[in-house]
Amino acid sequence: MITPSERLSVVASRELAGRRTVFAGIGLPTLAASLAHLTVAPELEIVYESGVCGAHPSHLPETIADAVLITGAEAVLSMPALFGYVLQGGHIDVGFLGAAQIDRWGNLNSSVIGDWHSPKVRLPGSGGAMEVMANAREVFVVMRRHDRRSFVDELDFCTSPGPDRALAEGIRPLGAGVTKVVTELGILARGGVGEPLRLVAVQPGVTVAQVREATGWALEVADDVTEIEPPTGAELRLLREDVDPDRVYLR
Amino acid sequence: MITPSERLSVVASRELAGRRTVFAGIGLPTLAASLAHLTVAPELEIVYESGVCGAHPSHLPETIADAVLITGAEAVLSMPALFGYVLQGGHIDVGFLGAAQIDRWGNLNSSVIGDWHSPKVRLPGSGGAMEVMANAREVFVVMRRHDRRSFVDELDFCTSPGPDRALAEGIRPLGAGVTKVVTELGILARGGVGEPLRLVAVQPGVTVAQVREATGWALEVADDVTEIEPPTGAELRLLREDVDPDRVYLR
Amino acid sequence: MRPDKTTSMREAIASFVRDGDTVALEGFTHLIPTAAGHEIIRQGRRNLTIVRMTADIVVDQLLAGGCVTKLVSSFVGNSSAGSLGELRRRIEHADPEPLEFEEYSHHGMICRYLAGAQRLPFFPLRSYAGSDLPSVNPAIRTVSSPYSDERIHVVPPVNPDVTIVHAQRADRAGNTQIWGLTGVQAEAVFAAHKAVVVVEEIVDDDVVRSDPNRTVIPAHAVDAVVECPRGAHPSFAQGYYDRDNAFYRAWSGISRDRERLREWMAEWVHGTADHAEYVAKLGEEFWAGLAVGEAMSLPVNYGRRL
Amino acid sequence: MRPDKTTSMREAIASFVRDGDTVALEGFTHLIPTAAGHEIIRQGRRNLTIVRMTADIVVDQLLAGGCVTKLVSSFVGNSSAGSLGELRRRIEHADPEPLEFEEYSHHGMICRYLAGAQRLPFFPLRSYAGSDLPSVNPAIRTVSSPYSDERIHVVPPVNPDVTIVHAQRADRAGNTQIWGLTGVQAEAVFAAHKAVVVVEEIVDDDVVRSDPNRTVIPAHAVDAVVECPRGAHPSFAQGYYDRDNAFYRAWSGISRDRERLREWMAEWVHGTADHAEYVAKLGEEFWAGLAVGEAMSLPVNYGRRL
Repeated sequence: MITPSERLSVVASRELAGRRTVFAGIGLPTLAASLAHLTVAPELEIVYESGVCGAHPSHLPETIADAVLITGAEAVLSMPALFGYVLQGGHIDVGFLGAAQIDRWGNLNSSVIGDWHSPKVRLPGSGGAMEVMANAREVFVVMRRHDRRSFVDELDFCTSPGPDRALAEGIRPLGAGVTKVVTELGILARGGVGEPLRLVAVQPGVTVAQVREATGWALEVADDVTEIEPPTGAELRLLREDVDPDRVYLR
Repeated sequence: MITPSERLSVVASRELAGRRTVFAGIGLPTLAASLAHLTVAPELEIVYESGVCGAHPSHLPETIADAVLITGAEAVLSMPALFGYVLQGGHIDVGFLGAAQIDRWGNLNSSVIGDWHSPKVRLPGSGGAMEVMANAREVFVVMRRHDRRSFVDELDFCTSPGPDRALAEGIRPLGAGVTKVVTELGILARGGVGEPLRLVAVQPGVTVAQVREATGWALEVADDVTEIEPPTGAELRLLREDVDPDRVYLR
Repeated sequence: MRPDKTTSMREAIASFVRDGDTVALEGFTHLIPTAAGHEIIRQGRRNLTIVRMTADIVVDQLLAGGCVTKLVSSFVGNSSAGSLGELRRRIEHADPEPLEFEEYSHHGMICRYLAGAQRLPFFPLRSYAGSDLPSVNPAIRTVSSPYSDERIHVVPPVNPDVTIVHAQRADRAGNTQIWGLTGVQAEAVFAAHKAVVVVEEIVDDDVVRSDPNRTVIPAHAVDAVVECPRGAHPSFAQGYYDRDNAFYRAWSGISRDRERLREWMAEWVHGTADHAEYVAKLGEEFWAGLAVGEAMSLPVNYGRRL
Repeated sequence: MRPDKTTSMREAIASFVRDGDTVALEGFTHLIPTAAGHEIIRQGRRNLTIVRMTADIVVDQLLAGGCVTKLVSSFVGNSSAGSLGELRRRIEHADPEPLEFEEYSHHGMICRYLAGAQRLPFFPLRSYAGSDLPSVNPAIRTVSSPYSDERIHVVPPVNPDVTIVHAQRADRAGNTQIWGLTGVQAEAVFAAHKAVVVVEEIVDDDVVRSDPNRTVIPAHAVDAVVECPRGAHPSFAQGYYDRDNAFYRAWSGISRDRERLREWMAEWVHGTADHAEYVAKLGEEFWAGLAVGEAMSLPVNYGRRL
């Protein structure tokens, strides 16, 4: 029995093949990056928003600032250095972001549902998400839920804009914006500026029609939609025995 | 027998009464500040351009970055922090500067003698002098030599401008610029913007006419020029026994 | 003679936080100045503008204490553990009153502190292009580069009336040493008109001076030093005690229910005379659960002239 | 598996410094990368632009070695010990050829590195108003604040092809630890396309990881690590060896006399195969004179989850 968390972590980990630096939050992104480090990206370094580089945690961290990330780390940077030199300086290959809403261009909303001035739901806001979007070479989004409330035709508020929106203002960001969205239904991908997200792969047993139905815009579909390879025994073993043996996130 | 270095150090030290932070180079400024710390400014902290705050050197330092300034110091800051937060941030009460040339407004030249493009003498340049001038509350200049080559009607090049020159460009600096010039002949002083340096005190045995003669511009003289009190026995004892017992700078 | 700036928490808050002030509280997950926040609530400060990158539990408590008119922040949430009930009521329903909210991103807040610390009129950063945030925050503007046809966004400086940070240790003059995550504490202190440093322990000058590179905030930037052990709970102090993750998880439930929140505040903030009482009330068994073991840094040689 | 970036000085210079490159060499009095400068001379690099805040002895040597066409700097002098003979001949008399000189103040140089490290199109600072420097350096410009009628000077970013710094120690992946004066080394490294770190010693990962706050430059910003003990001579390495003040004083005399300078270069740079030979040539007695005693930092506890 493979859980959705296991499936998402494994699928996301494969997308990190050969990458060197990843900016990750806690939860599925950390699981994916840690698994990739053991499989497809042996030189991968996870950089945390809190300032930790090259962590060697004794326990699976509960926050991006967990004390176990600090003890034994290779470097701890101040926030001006982390955001200024590392992130804005262009040292991050892949940033992981989550969001309440995503649109077809990979623009993200993590601020409000409803109107900003009198929101129905006040969400946490940008944090460093806007900076990850603007400065990482590309951004991966892992969303447990794939439905029309999250995959929307129009965002209630654009917190973290992809490069298309930035360019419309005459400003060129460093990265390509969101290039991969991994969900319980499949993988959406886009190459960069001017391209919308397209369905490129489905989870085993999921149909293209189902994904379209769960998406709030007219989803484009790649010519050669593949079925995602299920997690291998080796991947699952590493994930369960080495990455998260206490099943903190693999619930 | 009191040496010129001793006299200049003692006179400059008295001007630091009640000050809290001083930005000092090595040599007479350090002697003056160290003596003031033992006499008129017990809370005085010397901040060095190299990044050292609250040094407790085992030996008299030979440079502003001497290893003995670091060991046992209270803080060592990076240069962006020192120049950005401490100096430009406005935390320095008095900065000490030297120069090859000074004019009546306290503008300083430490760049070239002659034309910048093909100088007769290439001097070291600004270093941090320009920043000390712009950001310290006031600046003291200690000049061994008081003559028309150094006290000039017009600078060959203005490296570190006082506030009058900055204001002429429409930019208001934080500090008052040079407020005291201590030389072998006496003390020149100015209150701030719009005021030229005036002779306010002479060393014992020096006449006003002598100082005017040694100054390259028509030197204004205060109504009540005083004679500088000679160094007291206590001041000399502290200077010779505690501040520079090996007579590194008290030559 | 270095000045002695040590004082009690009560005295520090009474002297440096006045009604209507702009108060920055920094500490990114690590070393959050919670005890100082509680003392502000006990002393009944009103109409404060709170500046804090991650507005989390301590901000929700200050809101519940009726201390805050305006919030300047880049993240309003209870870490990844849930919501801030009082904050959401204030913003979503103006209940019991509206909350003015000036919103930035993390790097935007960092740059505001950097500009404030360096006495700059603005600070440029490569964020905000294409975001809706500038449309609801007119302080986010653009400047044209004089070197190309490029435009870049800028934020204005922030210069709090007072910044309060928590740290592991300081000497009596205010030389403050932090290890582990150092966040934006130095910049927030340098940006402020006055600065209060709360520490786990005040140490001898020799301890600080054995390792001057560990001093993140030099004495001349500090106005008061308060010794307040465990003053960062429920956050953590690297090497002193661990994070109280259970309390973070509990906070969503406490703060969601207005009555439960009122009771919590009455018992734990208004019902304790000071942080020492709060610590004692939690009990030694509780603190044993947050205890950490040893992982000592290897010493380095600063050298001595022979 | 962290990548192993260790290499020899010869290999590092051959790989990362090409004719015509812009090369930043930083280290403010402390940890000056002299050995790297000598290897650049030995390998006969030409038409370099050297970026260095304090252009001192190593720059005079690079000039004498015929490596440099342009200098970007904020201080051209032999510390407080006198003049740089070759530099003055180049600037005052175009002898043996002109030297292009782009001049800033210290903070101007720092801000250029800050802009470079942060990928900013410019960096503002409160210097230059009323100075003659902008009249001879058109790169120093002004920007108007969008928040007031204020104007402020700005400098452009510098992004060296390669930055070379010296440090006390690093691990094989490039995590670099510096104590004592840390200067502008981190910013100079982050601003560069490639970075070479020269260290007194390469240490085990565990040494670095016992104190992550001591890491001034993280591995991902470093391309090569070179172990070169005493490579900062005549400057010093805090805790390793003291400054050779006698050599600083001697340099004014050496460099003032063109023939004596040529002989010095022939003997000490071209006449040594590498820095190990230079060190050996100075002799153990010499090094004993620069030896330092112990002044160890007190360890701090990073904590371990129980």
